Amino acid sequence: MLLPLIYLIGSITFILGLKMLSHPDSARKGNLVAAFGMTLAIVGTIFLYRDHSGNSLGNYPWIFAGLVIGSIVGTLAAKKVQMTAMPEMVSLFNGMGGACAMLISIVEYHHNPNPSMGMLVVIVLGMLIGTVSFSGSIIAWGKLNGRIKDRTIPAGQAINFLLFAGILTMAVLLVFSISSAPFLFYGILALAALYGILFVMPIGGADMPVVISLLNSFTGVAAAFGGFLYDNPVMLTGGILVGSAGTILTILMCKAMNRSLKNVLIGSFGGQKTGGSVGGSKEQGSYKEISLNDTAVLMAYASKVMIIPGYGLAVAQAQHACHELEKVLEDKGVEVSYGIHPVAGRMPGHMNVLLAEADVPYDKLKEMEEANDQMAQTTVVLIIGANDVVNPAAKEDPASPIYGMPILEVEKAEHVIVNKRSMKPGYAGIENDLFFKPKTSMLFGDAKKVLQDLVSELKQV
Amino acid sequence: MLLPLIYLIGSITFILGLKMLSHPDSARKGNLVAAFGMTLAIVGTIFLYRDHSGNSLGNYPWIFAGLVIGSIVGTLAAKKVQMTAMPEMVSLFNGMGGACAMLISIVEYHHNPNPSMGMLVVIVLGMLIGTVSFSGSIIAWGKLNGRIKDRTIPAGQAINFLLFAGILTMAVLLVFSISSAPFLFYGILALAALYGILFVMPIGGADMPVVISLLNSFTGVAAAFGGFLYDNPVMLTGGILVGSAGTILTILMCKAMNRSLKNVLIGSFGGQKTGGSVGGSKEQGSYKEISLNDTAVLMAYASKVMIIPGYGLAVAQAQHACHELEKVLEDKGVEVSYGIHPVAGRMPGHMNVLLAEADVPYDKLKEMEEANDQMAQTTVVLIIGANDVVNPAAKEDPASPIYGMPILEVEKAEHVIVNKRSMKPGYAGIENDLFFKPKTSMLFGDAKKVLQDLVSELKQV
Amino acid sequence: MDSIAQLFTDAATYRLLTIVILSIFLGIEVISRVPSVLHTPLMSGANAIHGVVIIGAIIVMGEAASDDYLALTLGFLAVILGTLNVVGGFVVTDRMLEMFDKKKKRK
Amino acid sequence: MDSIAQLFTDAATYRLLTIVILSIFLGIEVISRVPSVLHTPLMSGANAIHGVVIIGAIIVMGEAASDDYLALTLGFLAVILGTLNVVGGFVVTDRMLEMFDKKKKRK
Ligand SMILES: NC(=O)c1ccc[n+]([C@@H]2O[C@H](COP(=O)([O-])OP(=O)(O)OC[C@H]3O[C@@H](n4cnc5c(N)ncnc54)[C@H](OP(=O)(O)O)[C@@H]3O)[C@@H](O)[C@H]2O)c1
Ligand SMILES: NC(=O)c1ccc[n+]([C@@H]2O[C@H](COP(=O)([O-])OP(=O)(O)OC[C@H]3O[C@@H](n4cnc5c(N)ncnc54)[C@H](OP(=O)(O)O)[C@@H]3O)[C@@H](O)[C@H]2O)c1
Repeated sequence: MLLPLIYLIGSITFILGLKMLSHPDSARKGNLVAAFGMTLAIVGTIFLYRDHSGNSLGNYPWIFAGLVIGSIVGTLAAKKVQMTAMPEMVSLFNGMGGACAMLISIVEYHHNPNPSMGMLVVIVLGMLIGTVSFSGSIIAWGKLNGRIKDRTIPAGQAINFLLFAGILTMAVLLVFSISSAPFLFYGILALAALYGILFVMPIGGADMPVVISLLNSFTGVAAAFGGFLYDNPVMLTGGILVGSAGTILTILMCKAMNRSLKNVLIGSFGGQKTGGSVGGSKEQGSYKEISLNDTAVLMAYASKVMIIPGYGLAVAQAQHACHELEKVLEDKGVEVSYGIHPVAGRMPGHMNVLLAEADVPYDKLKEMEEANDQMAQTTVVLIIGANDVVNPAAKEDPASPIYGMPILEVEKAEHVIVNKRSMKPGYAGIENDLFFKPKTSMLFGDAKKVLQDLVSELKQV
Repeated sequence: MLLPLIYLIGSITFILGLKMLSHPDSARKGNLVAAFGMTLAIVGTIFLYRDHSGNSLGNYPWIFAGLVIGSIVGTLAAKKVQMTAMPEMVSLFNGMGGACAMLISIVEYHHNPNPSMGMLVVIVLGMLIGTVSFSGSIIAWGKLNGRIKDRTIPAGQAINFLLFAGILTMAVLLVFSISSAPFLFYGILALAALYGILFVMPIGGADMPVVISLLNSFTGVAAAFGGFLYDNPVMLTGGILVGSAGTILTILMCKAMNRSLKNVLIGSFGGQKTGGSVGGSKEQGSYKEISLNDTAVLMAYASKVMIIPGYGLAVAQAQHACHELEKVLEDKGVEVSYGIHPVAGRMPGHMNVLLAEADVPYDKLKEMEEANDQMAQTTVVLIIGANDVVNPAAKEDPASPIYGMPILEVEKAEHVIVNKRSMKPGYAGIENDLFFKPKTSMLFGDAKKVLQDLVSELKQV
Repeated sequence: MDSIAQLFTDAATYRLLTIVILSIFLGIEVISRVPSVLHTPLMSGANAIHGVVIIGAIIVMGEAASDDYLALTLGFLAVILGTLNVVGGFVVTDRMLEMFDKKKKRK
Repeated sequence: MDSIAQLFTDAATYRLLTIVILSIFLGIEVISRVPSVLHTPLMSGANAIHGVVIIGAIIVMGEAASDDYLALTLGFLAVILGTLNVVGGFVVTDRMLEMFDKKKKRK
């Protein structure tokens, strides 16, 4: 009975792994612990699994081929992916897991022509949830990398409801063996795939990480159904752990954006975009531009500069140029810090990760509250490719879709300089009054280019 | 299959109960939730349990008689017990649980003349741990209510080690069926009982709550072995939950006293008492007394008074008199607050519970850090029946057994008045230099009497 | 009872062990952030919960043959003691927590 | 596989359900205090863990008869996809966390 012991160890590593992953000091080790347990469980299954007649597994060449192909492709994809594209990568991998659960259910459905009701429930639910997770994740992936655009589906909620009802009806017919036609099974599969697509399609790109986290917990539940199917405790604990942890994580992520899950799923940013631009159509004042040279002078003689990075910095891959700027300023005796908003960028911790990549010292990164406290003593705030996270509408305009989100209160500083490429809105798709405030000057251009130019200007000041 | 469902619900209520018990807002409800689940599990077992041949349980009159007797006695005891005696009550109840586990194992041992090894292990371990928990808890109970005095056992550790070795040898003989003589079984029982006694005997009364918490988790483990024995999931989860939660709680309690578990169990206060009194034999200065009248005047004209309650307040049941004093002072425009040390009294939260009983408003109770911050602005500190928690040796004398424990730093205040009955030491059994400091005045007498007198004096000022 | 014979040889054991491990972790997680004022009530509440051993006592009692005086006597005693643990435990915990409640009402 | 026939009628189910319930609580408890910078790596790590579904794929594949082309093809695909999920998941998580590590070293 070595295999059950291995599975037990596997379950323990998953718990420990998740536990360690939620503390900064142990996170990386936690990931390795879970990976170790997973390897153990996989190797154990391959060599020690016995079916009820005591036969070991066959088809080793196929199994190993699959493992090797998957490992190589997975490793390469994971290693090559850009920092900014990581969330979409996670979504893709998540979809693979969902598809895997779906395929298993399909095969088991065909292998059991006369299944018991309990078994049928487990197979159908595993397939259903796996499929939704699969198709939803693929859409999320496509939206995040820009292949698929936001699209509000007319009467989307009604359609989703119909789909849901259809799935339920077919599932009941199938499970209570009122009809056992395979087309019911595949019908459920098709509707589930469609449901996943329509479910994710209208959700704004800014909310994608939340949706991915939700789909993540779906796949966990699908994996747990596999655990029921094979009476396998490690699949069960692993799947359920992820299912419940993923759900909590989804809620936590919503909270960090100050939104409710319902709000994300139904009243998505995508749908409200129109509302936002209506708000934007009200006559804005005019904005003023500032030249590179003036910016350089202003900063060189400032006592304290705070840099506020946003998604644009990540897109432009300007983190190294940013660090360069910081060093030049410090050489001139200017105190430089970074104001990090929790949801700046496209994933939580995005800015931290990005700036760490450029070796920016950790103690220069100020979290939102601290940054806001220091704002009044700051001479120049330089906003690089950030938009929503400094939008005063979040505090002032109850009609705004981002109303209630805490923001970096840059207006408390003496001067505000905003670098972006145009007057286009950010992810929430809404206008930003900040740009039209008297204190604010715009410094247009690609973040990387602007920062590099700024550095050379500064060296001449 | 209703019973397994009931057991599942029982397990869930235990988890929820523990979870809710660890938050102040939900604690009371949590206790009720767990009690509900327990009732369900008990009633379910009585009526729905079937043995392997499908027979239901018999001997209903006996079962109900036992339940009724236990309920009545338990309720009365729990309702009548004084606030200060609650920890010893908990210890007694804990011992009952341990004894219950022990008795079950004895009966099962006799019912299974040819048990498998696995079964024997479960029976013997359940009996062993239950017995240790039982005898240890009874000693802890006796020590807390003063029936049993602290006693250092000469060569105690060596004896404990021998006992341990004896138990182990006999258990191995029994389990591997090298000998199956019942005297082995009862020999283990006897040694386990002795071990429990000797284990708890030398530990200082001040550390008793920690020991009770430890024995508590022992009983949990013993109950879990019962779960193995009857293949019963609710006994298993309930027992293990308590076993692990109790262990953590033990560690947390040690931390609150700034000691390690090892330190509590081996280098107990009891053993160090001599060390303490040696320290005390060094020539102390003299102390000065203060009259009731002077105290009243001093307090009436103070701007801020802080009352520091300790074990003596609880013993004297002076909480109402204390609240009276507070009201009289406030009427005179004096600001009154209470400085609450986390381990003042004999159980964590003892002072909070006690003062709450006298309806002292919650916002007047300051936790240690806050109290220490306010100390410098305080005119008079009135210490009522507290000793160790204000002993400066904890900060100054590395040789002191309480060295390292954070204390209430009363010396920062203008005047310190100490009420106790004599110059005798407190629970840790060590002298308190504070009493001999120039700032300190002693106000001897029973706390309740002194406070009542103080109130009448104050009314005349 | 005979299920125990196989207890240490079959997969069911490992399922029980999984339950044990999960419960251990859960116990640790649930308790690890309890404020110190709640230590005693929590200890007391946990004390009541391990009184679940009463279920074993009830089974012993209920399965005892009417001439098995050992089982009858010890079982009866076990039921009483177990009930004491459960009932006394919950009641005393409730009393402790009542104090906290009172406190809050007047806040 | 035939164990499933009884799955919803016997006590083993309830033992599995106990595991499920305990895991749910544990998942909630373990995660509920994670700082927001760790949200993404945690999500990614959890994503890798549910790749444990690969075990099902291996079993399907390994039990497929050599003329059962449906099982062979779908099983093979499932093994590849599952491996992608597991390996890619852990590697990408490690890469994310590496950034945090670097950050700490220079603190
Ligand atoms: N962090 C998370 O966990 C997370 C997750 C999901 C959603 N979100 C959402 O994402 C948004 C994050 O706010 P944010 O302020 O960081 O970003 P943002 O509001 O999306 O704004 C980014 C700005 O960067 C500019 N930009 C783009 N490329 C640039 C380049 N190459 N050089 C210079 N500027 C460039 C864009 O303006 P131009 O086009 O004019 O240049 C754009 O306005 C919030 O709405 C948040 O709710 C965050
Ligand atoms: N709270 C917990 O969780 C906990 C648990 C275990 C141990 N402990 C330990 O208990 C101690 C608590 O410290 P503490 O300062 O509260 O108490 P303490 O150090 O035990 O001192 C209590 C003092 O009260 C006096 N006293 C007794 N009866 C009195 C009465 N009727 N009227 C007036 N005074 C009376 C005694 O002096 P006289 O005899 O001269 O009157 C004694 O010195 C610490 O050592 C702590 O580690 C606490």
